[in-house]
Amino acid sequence: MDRPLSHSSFLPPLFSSAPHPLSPPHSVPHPSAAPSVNAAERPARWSPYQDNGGTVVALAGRDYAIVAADTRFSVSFSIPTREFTKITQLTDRVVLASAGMGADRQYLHKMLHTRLAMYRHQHQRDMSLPAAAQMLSNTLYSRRFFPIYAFNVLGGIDSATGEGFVYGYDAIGSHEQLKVVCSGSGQAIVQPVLDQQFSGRQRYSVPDAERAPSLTLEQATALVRDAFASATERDIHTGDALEMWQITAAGVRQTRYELRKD
Amino acid sequence: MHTTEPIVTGASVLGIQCVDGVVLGCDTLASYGSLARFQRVRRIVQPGADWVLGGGGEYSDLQEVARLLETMVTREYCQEDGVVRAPRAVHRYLARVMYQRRSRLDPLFNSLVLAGRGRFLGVVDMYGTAFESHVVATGFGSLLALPLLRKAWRPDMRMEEGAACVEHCLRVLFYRDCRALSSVQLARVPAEGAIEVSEPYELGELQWHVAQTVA
Amino acid sequence: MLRNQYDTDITTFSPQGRIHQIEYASEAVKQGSAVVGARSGTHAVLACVKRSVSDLASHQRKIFELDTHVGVAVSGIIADARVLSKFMRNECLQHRFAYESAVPVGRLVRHVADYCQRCTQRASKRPFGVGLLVAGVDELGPHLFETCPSGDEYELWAMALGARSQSAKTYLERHLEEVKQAKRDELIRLALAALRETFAAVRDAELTEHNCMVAVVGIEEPFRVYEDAQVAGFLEAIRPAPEPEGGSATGAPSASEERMEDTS
Amino acid sequence: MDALAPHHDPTVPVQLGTTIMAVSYAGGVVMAADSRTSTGVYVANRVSNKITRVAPHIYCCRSGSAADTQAISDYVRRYVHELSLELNREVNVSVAASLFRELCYRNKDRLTAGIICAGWDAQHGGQVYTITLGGSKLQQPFSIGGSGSAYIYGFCDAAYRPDMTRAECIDFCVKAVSLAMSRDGSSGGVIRLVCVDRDGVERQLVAGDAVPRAWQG
Amino acid sequence: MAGVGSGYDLSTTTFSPEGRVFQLEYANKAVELSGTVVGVVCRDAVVLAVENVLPHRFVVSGTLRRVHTVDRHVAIAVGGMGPDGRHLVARARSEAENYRAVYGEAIPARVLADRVAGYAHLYSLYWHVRPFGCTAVIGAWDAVVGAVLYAVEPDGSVYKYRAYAHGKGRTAVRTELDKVRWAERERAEAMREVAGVVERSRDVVKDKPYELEMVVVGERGVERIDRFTAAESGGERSGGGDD
Amino acid sequence: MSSSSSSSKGGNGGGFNFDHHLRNQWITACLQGNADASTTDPVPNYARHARKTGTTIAGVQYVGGVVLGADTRATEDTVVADKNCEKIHYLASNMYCCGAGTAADTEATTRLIASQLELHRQAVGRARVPVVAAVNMLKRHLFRYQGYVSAALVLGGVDEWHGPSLYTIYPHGSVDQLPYVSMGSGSLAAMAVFEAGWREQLSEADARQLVYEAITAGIENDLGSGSNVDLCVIKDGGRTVEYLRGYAQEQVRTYRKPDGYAFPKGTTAVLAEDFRKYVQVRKVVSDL
Repeated sequence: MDRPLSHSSFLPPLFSSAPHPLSPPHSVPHPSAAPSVNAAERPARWSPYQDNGGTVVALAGRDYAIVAADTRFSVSFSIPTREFTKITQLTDRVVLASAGMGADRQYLHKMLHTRLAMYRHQHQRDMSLPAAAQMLSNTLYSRRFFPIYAFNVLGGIDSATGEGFVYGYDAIGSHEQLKVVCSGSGQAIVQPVLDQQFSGRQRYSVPDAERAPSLTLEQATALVRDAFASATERDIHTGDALEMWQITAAGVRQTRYELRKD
Repeated sequence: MHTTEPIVTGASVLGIQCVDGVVLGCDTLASYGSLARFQRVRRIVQPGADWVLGGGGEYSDLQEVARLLETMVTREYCQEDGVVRAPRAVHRYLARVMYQRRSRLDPLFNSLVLAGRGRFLGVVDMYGTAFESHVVATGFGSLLALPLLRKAWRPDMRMEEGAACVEHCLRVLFYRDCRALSSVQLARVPAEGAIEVSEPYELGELQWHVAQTVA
Repeated sequence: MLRNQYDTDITTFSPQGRIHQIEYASEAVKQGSAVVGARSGTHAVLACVKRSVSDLASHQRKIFELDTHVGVAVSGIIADARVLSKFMRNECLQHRFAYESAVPVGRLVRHVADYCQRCTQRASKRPFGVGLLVAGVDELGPHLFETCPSGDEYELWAMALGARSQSAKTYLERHLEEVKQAKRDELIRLALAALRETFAAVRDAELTEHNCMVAVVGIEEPFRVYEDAQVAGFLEAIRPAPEPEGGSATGAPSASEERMEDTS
Repeated sequence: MDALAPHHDPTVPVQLGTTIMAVSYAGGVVMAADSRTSTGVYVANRVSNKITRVAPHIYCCRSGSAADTQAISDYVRRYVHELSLELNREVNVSVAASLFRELCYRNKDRLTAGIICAGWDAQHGGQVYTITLGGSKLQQPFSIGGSGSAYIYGFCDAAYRPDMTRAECIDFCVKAVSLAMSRDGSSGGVIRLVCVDRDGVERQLVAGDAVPRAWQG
Repeated sequence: MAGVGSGYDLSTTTFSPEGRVFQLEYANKAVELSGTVVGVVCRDAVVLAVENVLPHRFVVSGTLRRVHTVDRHVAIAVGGMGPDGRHLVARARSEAENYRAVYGEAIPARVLADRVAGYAHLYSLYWHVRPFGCTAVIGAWDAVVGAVLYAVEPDGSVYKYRAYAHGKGRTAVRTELDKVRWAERERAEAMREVAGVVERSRDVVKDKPYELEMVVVGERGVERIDRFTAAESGGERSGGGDD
Repeated sequence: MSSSSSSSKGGNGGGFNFDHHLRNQWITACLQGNADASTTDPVPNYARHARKTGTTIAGVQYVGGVVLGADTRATEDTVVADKNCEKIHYLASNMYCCGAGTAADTEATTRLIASQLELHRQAVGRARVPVVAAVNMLKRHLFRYQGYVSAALVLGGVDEWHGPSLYTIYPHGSVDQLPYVSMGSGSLAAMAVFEAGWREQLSEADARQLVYEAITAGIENDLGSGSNVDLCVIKDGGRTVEYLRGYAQEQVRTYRKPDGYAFPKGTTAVLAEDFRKYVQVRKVVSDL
């Protein structure tokens, strides 16, 4: 009864939902039939996805976490903008960075902020790091059959212990708690270096206990900056500027560094 | 409705942010394939008092977007509460609309540029990506005009300069984009004060003497 | 008791053109513990008395944050209030999702008032038995709104709802010009002083940090709720110079008879 | 590829390989169309009428799929009629054009229709609206459409003047359509004309053997 | 408290033996109880005015709303229950929006009035809903016929008017409205006179202070007249707002 | 079946290569009209990783000569393969040629034509050959390979017959002669700069500046182009060539970790140890 009448000017559908038996040929001079239109100008079949590139890194130490990303937004070989942030702060202790498709990650970030606000209203406090990590996974999995084309790394510090952790994700929500993770177009370039330098992988002779990350925040910052400078040298979709968020018990600090722009 | 391929299309839209406002420019052509079918078409519309929208891509979808925004503005007009939706809010709204449509696999085949009071300049593409920038060029313009706009842009640029710069880029597009025309439209959106959308006019100062250098 | 045949149904007009069910729903608002709202040129303030059903229960919260720029104080059936709060929170979130900006307070209120109206027009529903005081700030400045079970909404300088709110209203009416001019802390003081008036007739009861809540929102100041120790300072401000007419209260019924509605 | 095969094949849709046009002038509009309807290369109807009445003073020229455009114009005629009853007056030309646009746009993935909607109303006089494939609606002083139009853009751009009289408009239309018919294999037959102005509607016909012939060779 | 209908007046789906639907009449009573609403068609516009009675001193002046804009060229003044009016206005807005979306031009006033009336009528047909306790006075600028005024009553009936009044002061106001040839009045003149008519219909001693809300719908669209001072209205007293 | 799947990058150099078989299959399909270009990929997978010079190359003619310019980035897919490659190739003492496209194609083609030009010069016994000769040879060569030799060239030179001249040659063998030209993925950015800034009767300094700006526009706006600007100025009737390798270094690395990377002893695990006292090295002298 809220809508007892459909609007009198509303037009009913022309067709039943069944599709046309055949797709009719065009006798109106169809632009695609015009000889001057190069087939390459038109996408053969439109894809809802677009890769806008970029590299994201998260790493965590005993009392800090770092989340970093470049700011380049690229569409194939062009750069529509050099200032497109990939990072969003979820709570005082949790920061998210996403590479992949720009529109999808803007949507994802908004969705997460909405859910966080609901959580805050209901619980009168911020979501913890593991909860935020799980929620991100759930949000991604909710689009299991039309995935959000975003490759996320989540970093933060545990509100109880103050220890830093990061989480790495695939596009549909599989995730893992880690100490260091990289995603995006520069992943292949950056991840091995971080593995070696930060996690001490490959140092077979060193006992497990000593392989645990022992870098200070300053050392880790330098490592991340260097990793991005290197990725920019070799990955064409990474560059322009580096945004870095350091999360410690004192709060979050955001820093920006320039990168190559070519 | 599913636009699977654009049919009647508009080309690039350019925008530049100046110290005293924003300048938007585009040509007035709606092509039908390679046929320059509609040559005096407005691709800059001004549904609200505070902002203008420039669009390229499928023209029927652009009309749909314009209708959508007009509806939004009329609803606001009816509220009569003195609250005016900021250009930034309109921009974000457009992004949601475009994203929702692409997620239904029924995209609006457009690149949209929104310029508004308070020196606002933002882009939304057919996927729903939204960003703000000092300089903006969509379509073929992102390859041809964006380098020039980036090079010309200065933080202390004034709108006269900005308009000249946009005109200059439109000229280059006319030289080098098969789907561009020399009849153009410019919108001047001052940080404060009335927005001015020009009538379609012909680009002047075209340079053709290069032809004489070719044997 | 005097009954009439026109008062049992929300879809029935009385011969006088009244809808008794709506009026009865408005009575529910008066059963709740008192809430006070006031706004000046820069700020809007909400204050309320919290009740608890027993010493073993917690105090009932009556002020809710809806978004960073707006909040609500409620009087009446708290369960109904929660429905409306949730409705408004959703509105705020949806607006932020779509426009990345705060919803204008007036539109939020009109929206929820329209929602209330729909419940007064069909037999399968009943009106919401709750009155809301919505305080918020938007690009036009601070606002204070009241919504009623009928779907009416008013923009106000000050208002009090709930039990014995008349004395608070009298106080506010007398100080209306002060309210309009008030700075932040002065506005809080006036609101609390008005709230205190509702205790004037109650023996052994007074406004303490345990039974009251205050919320403030202002231009450049996000909505924030103060309670317990945080309101002590505000209460301090109204203590030294008690209003002569409100200072010495004498005998009155205990608060117990008014408890039911607020917690049902 | 048997040239004759298509007309035996019921799955080949009937097409209006067409030349249509409409021209507005101070007091009204003139519309013109060829009369060839084809299935494949077979002429299914050599004297068809592609200018369809929508309201007493509003007509549409149809190009594209015959079935689609007929269905659309049937719907629009009905909606326009309904509305005129509700309004108790004739509807404006732009309303009919908006209805065409609405149907073409909302069903763009299912329709092959290029329509020119033209007519006269008391409020705005003679008007021409083009509804393109895809569902854009554009008002123009004059419009040409259909497969034959590709061959006469140059002629029309050169010959059109905004200050033409009704007789000049008719002459312009006959010349333009005959030129298209002579070069477009999908256009041919006779030229049908519809003139709408304040006084009503007049239909004219230029028979196949009376169609003006320009240079051929 | 028994009403005149004595048993046949409890539901909108009940006829009385005389063939009356009392609930519709009672709904109309709600309008009669409320502040006066006036609409007149003058030469170049429609003037809509509502006597907004101030419930108390706390109301921020100028914020009481009983005249609502529906589209660029249409406004509706509500007599009776304000919230019901907003409901009807919401429907009118969506009708106007929908018409524009489909037909590409502004909704003609007659069509809008018919559709709003149809909607109101629907609420007088079923036991599980109640009629609207309000009248919608529709003032519009129509591209073809110019300024027009319609009023939709709680029972869903609609008529076109040259001048219309309802509410508390209806009797006095109607008498005064009858005396004026509104179609010959300019808008400024009409505005002044309407304000005066409302003012004079009031009981200076008994009636609560009020604000006069006035909206003019002309070729340029909907215009809200912010403040009508005593001097302009020609009345003895201006609206009761402060600040 | 192992032989048929072996590819040129395979480990043992022997065996057959069936690249052209795949290509021919695709061409056949195209000719029969049943290939959808978007689904049937003409390029074998591994060939896509061939080094491309997604490039900005450009040239401007001025009163006394021509200026050629190029960026120095070479990419393999989206990875930068070479940060400072050379894209301005020698053709003859009075002409140089910038190449865009597949690096191997541009290099091989220019080397081939360079040698043919030298033979031609010796055959006709002149100091210099005309630039048109090179243009003709290049277009014949590219046309013969129907675009499969993916070389897009900007050819500039000076000779005593025509003075300074500048050409672009497309991979399919078409030629344009213009006073300002650009090629490669960054050609639009470069051309925009030319269209905005070109005048008649440029001086050498202005021409250099213009080319420099055009290449820079490509470097900054096209992801396929990057690193440095190389210039080459040919003037003085073809007698003088200034090859300015590294004319400008536009973009440099912004950060380097100050303490570098130290790998402590033991970073690499020692799995087995085998010590020999000494090893005898025998030198083998080949007959070839």
